[in-house]
Amino acid sequence: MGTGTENILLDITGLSKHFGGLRALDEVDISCRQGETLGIIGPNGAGKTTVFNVVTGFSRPTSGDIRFGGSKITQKTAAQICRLGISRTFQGVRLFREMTVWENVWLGQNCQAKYLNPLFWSRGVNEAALRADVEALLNEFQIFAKKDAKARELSFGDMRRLEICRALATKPKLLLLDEPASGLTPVETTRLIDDLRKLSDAGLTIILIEHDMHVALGLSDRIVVLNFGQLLAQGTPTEVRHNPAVIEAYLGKSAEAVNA
Amino acid sequence: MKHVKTLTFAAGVSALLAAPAMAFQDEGTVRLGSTEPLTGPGAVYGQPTIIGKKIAIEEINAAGGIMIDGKKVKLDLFSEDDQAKPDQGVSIFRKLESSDDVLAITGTIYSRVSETMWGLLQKKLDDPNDTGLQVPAMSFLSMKAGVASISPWAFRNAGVECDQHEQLIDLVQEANGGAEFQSVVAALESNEAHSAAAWRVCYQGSLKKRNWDTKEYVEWFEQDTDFSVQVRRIRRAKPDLFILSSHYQANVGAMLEMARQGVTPKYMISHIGADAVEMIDLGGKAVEGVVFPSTAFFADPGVKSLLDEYSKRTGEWYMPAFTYLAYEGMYLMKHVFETAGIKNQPDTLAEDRRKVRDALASLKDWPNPMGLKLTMGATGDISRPYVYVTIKDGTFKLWWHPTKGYMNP
Amino acid sequence: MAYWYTVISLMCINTILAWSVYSSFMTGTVSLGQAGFFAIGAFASASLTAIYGWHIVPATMMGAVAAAIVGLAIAIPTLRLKGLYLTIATVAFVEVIRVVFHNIKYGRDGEFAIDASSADARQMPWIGPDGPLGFRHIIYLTEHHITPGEYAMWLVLLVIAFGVYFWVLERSRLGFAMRAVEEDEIAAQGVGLSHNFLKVFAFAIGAAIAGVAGSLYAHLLTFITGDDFNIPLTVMMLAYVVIGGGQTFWGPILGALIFTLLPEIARETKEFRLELFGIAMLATMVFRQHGLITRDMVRRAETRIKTAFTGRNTIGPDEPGAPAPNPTKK
Amino acid sequence: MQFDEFFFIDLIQTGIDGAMLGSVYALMAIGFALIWGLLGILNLAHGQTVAFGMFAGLVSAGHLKLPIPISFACAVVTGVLVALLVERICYRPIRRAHELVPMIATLGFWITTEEILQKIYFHMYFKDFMPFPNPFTMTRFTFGEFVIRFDYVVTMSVAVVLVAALYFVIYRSRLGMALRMVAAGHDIAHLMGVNVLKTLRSAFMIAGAFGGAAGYLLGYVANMANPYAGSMATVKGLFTMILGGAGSIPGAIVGGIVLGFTELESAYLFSFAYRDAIAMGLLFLLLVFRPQGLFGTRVEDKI
Repeated sequence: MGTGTENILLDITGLSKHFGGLRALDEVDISCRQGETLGIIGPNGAGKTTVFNVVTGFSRPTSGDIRFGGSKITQKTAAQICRLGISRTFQGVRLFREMTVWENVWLGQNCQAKYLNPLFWSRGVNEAALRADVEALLNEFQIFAKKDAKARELSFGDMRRLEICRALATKPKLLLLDEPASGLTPVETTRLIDDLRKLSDAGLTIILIEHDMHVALGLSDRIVVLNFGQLLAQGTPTEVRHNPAVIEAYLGKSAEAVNA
Repeated sequence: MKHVKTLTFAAGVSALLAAPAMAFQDEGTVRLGSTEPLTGPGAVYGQPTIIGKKIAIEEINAAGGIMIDGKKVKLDLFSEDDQAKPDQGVSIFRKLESSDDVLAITGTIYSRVSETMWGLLQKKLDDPNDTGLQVPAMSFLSMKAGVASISPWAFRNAGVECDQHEQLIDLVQEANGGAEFQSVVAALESNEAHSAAAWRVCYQGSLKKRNWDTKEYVEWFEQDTDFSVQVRRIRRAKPDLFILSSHYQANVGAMLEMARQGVTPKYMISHIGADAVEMIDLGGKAVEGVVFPSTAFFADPGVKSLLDEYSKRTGEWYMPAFTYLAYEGMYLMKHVFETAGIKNQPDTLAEDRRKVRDALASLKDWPNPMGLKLTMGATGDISRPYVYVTIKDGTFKLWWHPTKGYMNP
Repeated sequence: MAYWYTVISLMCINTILAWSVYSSFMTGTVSLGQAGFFAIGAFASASLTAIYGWHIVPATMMGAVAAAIVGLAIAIPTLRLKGLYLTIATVAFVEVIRVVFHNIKYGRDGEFAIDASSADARQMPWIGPDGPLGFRHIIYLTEHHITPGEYAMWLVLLVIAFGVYFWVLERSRLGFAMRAVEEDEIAAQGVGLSHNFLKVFAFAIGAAIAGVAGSLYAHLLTFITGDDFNIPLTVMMLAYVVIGGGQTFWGPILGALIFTLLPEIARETKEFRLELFGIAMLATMVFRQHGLITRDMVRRAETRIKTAFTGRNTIGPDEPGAPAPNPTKK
Repeated sequence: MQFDEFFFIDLIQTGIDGAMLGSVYALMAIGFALIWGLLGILNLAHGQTVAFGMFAGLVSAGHLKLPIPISFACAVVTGVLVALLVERICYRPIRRAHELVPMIATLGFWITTEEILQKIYFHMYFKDFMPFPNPFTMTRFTFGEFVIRFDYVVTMSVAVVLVAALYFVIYRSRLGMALRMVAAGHDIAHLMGVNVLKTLRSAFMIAGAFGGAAGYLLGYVANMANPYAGSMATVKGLFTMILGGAGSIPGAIVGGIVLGFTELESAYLFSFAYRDAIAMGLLFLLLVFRPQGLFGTRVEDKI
């Protein structure tokens, strides 16, 4: 595959996470190159979300090593990791529901605004430019018209897009998307795929967990398959699609369904 | 419509703000402030007090009122409810002082609230640098040691607590044949300020004076329901003199536990907190033998008419001493108002207050309704003869009387 | 008039107390520990003015600092606690503080105007906390000729200052960050907000504000004991916030004002004052779950004021007179 | 503390007394635990079921001279009625609101009813501490060096019987199944065909019954009835519940015994004055190091 180690952005080696007796992750190695879109698929309970939680610092790994841009981030807190440039969305949408759409995205910019330096307003930070950025992002995701609505008043599809918008406001180097297409209508899914492809084309590295095979296989440059906390297979979408172990794991679905 | 409402509200507020200012000599009244806890947990003390005050005022007014500046005027009581809360007390004290323009303020019951109220008073008389309030204030209970010495404007008629304990310990020793006690045990209800003060200031002082050591010392809380640990330690000390610096609620619980464990000290003495009918109601046989000081024993012939009136109004056979003290206090105020030479006009209020204070401070040999002569002490406390009461055969009995000596030793 | 000045002073103190609860409330931390910080502020600053003769302003600041330091010491170990567990831990803290102040004794001998030769008064000239006997003789105000009116004015100014702080805070990134932590701690971490830092910061500021209120209270009352700072008091402070509305800083003001004024105005109904108080509390919660003042109300009012000043009529849901969006939550 | 020949005897005796005292705390805490476990709210009005139960016991046994079992039943029924009132006023209309809203509403209920009860006492008796009928005040059992109060034995046995009955209800009846389902989640229980509101009302009734019983027993043990028992019960019951693990019924029982034990032993071993501070300090440390209480289960955040 000609992987150059020099442009590996995220490098997970020997990652394990145990909850009591349950091995949610067991010696998993995943790496992600700069600019690539990596898909993580696997049946329910395969440990996909756990990978995200461990990478973004929401839970501590039992063992293993995570390197981001060459430096170790295993012991850092979620907020620190976000400031280093990893931003994520959540499986169930997590927005600040009582705030407006605009405020949600505006809050996402705190990595640049340094809200405590000095205490209330940020010296050396161009608030006007940040505000313009917010509006640009909202425009890009076509929710500018609803900027004064409360987040809880949005439709589900808009909520998903707002969450991605907010994640992008932190100016991430790596974007982790946890099932971005679940619960969306086909029209919304198509629009989402377009948006994500635009981001990917602009050079953003994306890792996404996806249940929907169309989205996962359509968007990803490379696919990692997890099963029962272990790495089952990885490769290009085509390779993975024809991997017998993967078909075996998705036994509930027929091989044709997967291939379709 | 909305504006009308706003206007009505504003009118109401301004009516509240503009306190009535015209009710002095010309209206035929003299104003006396009064504050008690009339609701909440303190009401059990406040209600008997206000009843005592009201009985006295009705008697005084029925007899024509008070002679001030050559004219008979009625005594008008401005009564407030402080709920035994210090912050309420402070605003009420200010209200009575500045909005109601009363001549003097009587109350309140709880030492804790009295101390807060009186903290606002002037500390040094005639000191232009001291801008504290200048209004005579008198409490009919607030037993905590030293409260009245907080200001020259503050007075009490409940007596000097330390004197009571000093005398009681002497009497107990005398009853014991003058012999020294082998084992003195003390118990303190440590979360109650009056009890703590009584212990720290009075009992400890008296014990030190006699070079007595306590063989055992325990503490409990007012709301405790289990006294087994403390009583076990008391039992081990085999006390012959047991000092309870505690109120009836804890006294009863502790003494029941003592009865259960078979602890029977030869002498048990308590402070005035034991002066409550609940001692007998709740304690039954267990509290028999405890001796405590009282200022006015309810069965004394001198308070017979008051007791009858009190029983008529409340249906109680027992009257606490502080009802009498409140009753007496009203007559004391009448006496002071009549002799101070006040004008009782709105523009002479400040002078009148000063005159009332001076009259109170120089009170000498005033015959109270019981016929005893009272004199004001230097700290603002009236020292008075005390009687000592014991519980025997399911009722309160006099234990020692200043003129009759030991009665039920 | 002095009476109303005292009522105004108490109103200001209660408002500041309500804000001290509100400060950590903004990050979703429901603290019932404010009575403890209130006590620390009261005892610390009163000690400085009464025992050591400090000026009231630095003494109040030191009280606030002491309360904030203890606040940090409480907040950091209890960070892991969630929701009402944290609340209970802070209640336990109040009990500990109350008992400590009930038993502590330090200070100096003083002298009183009255001849204190009688046995009864022999312990009186003690300036400083004296165990269950309390801390009396905090007479800074009368010593320095500060009348109730002046004191009330200073307190009103202080309330305005704290109001400006909260007004600015609620419009700053920091305030929004705190709100974000309140709404969704995990999402807040997800956008790089350090929830632990924000919570501890807000808690310590709340403790410092309670310390300031404690200093003001001690000097107003001239006499304090450890028993004043008990659990009912701390619950009342929380009630001001919840009843007034915990979404904006206006709510705690209203709550404190109503519940300080209600007993004064309802004095005529003397006997049933406490019942009225309880029923008012109950009714507010049943009929207005978000408290009397909600954020939407404040926003609408702001828009209306803006419109009135600029003379411009905005079109849309914020238009004055337009039916309000239904504020029901969940 | 004195280290003498009685030290160990007193240490053990204090422990026994503390555990016995704790059984009353446990009864008070069970009502809290039940409501928290099922609804996730702090029912500050629960203490009022205790106060009213005590009052019902006082009136029925002290005035009407009813036999003890009947007056006990009166106390329990009163507790249930008060709890139903709390449910109707302070919970039902606001059950979807933030958890603080019912808490403050119950606080309002607490203040109002305590004041009303105080007025009732005052108008009936002109005082607020009344003797609670207890013919066995002085009865004690002696085992060698150790003594046990008869009324504590009664209290403990009643507590054991009540807890056994509660367990029977929870694990052996239809209502219990419904309760367990509701505890797992209101929406799920609703989908499974459980009438959630009705079940919650039953939970309030059970809590009220425990409150009423605790009120009767508290009066019985302390020999007195007073209108402020509710405040004391609320504070002690709350701490007990947290100590044992919020929402856990075995936790409430063990927590009560531990709290009673700690209070008396710290009074015995260390200091009377700092007794409460020691108990509360321990509670604080417990919360810091084991936030879920003694018996609670740790819930991980779901992301």
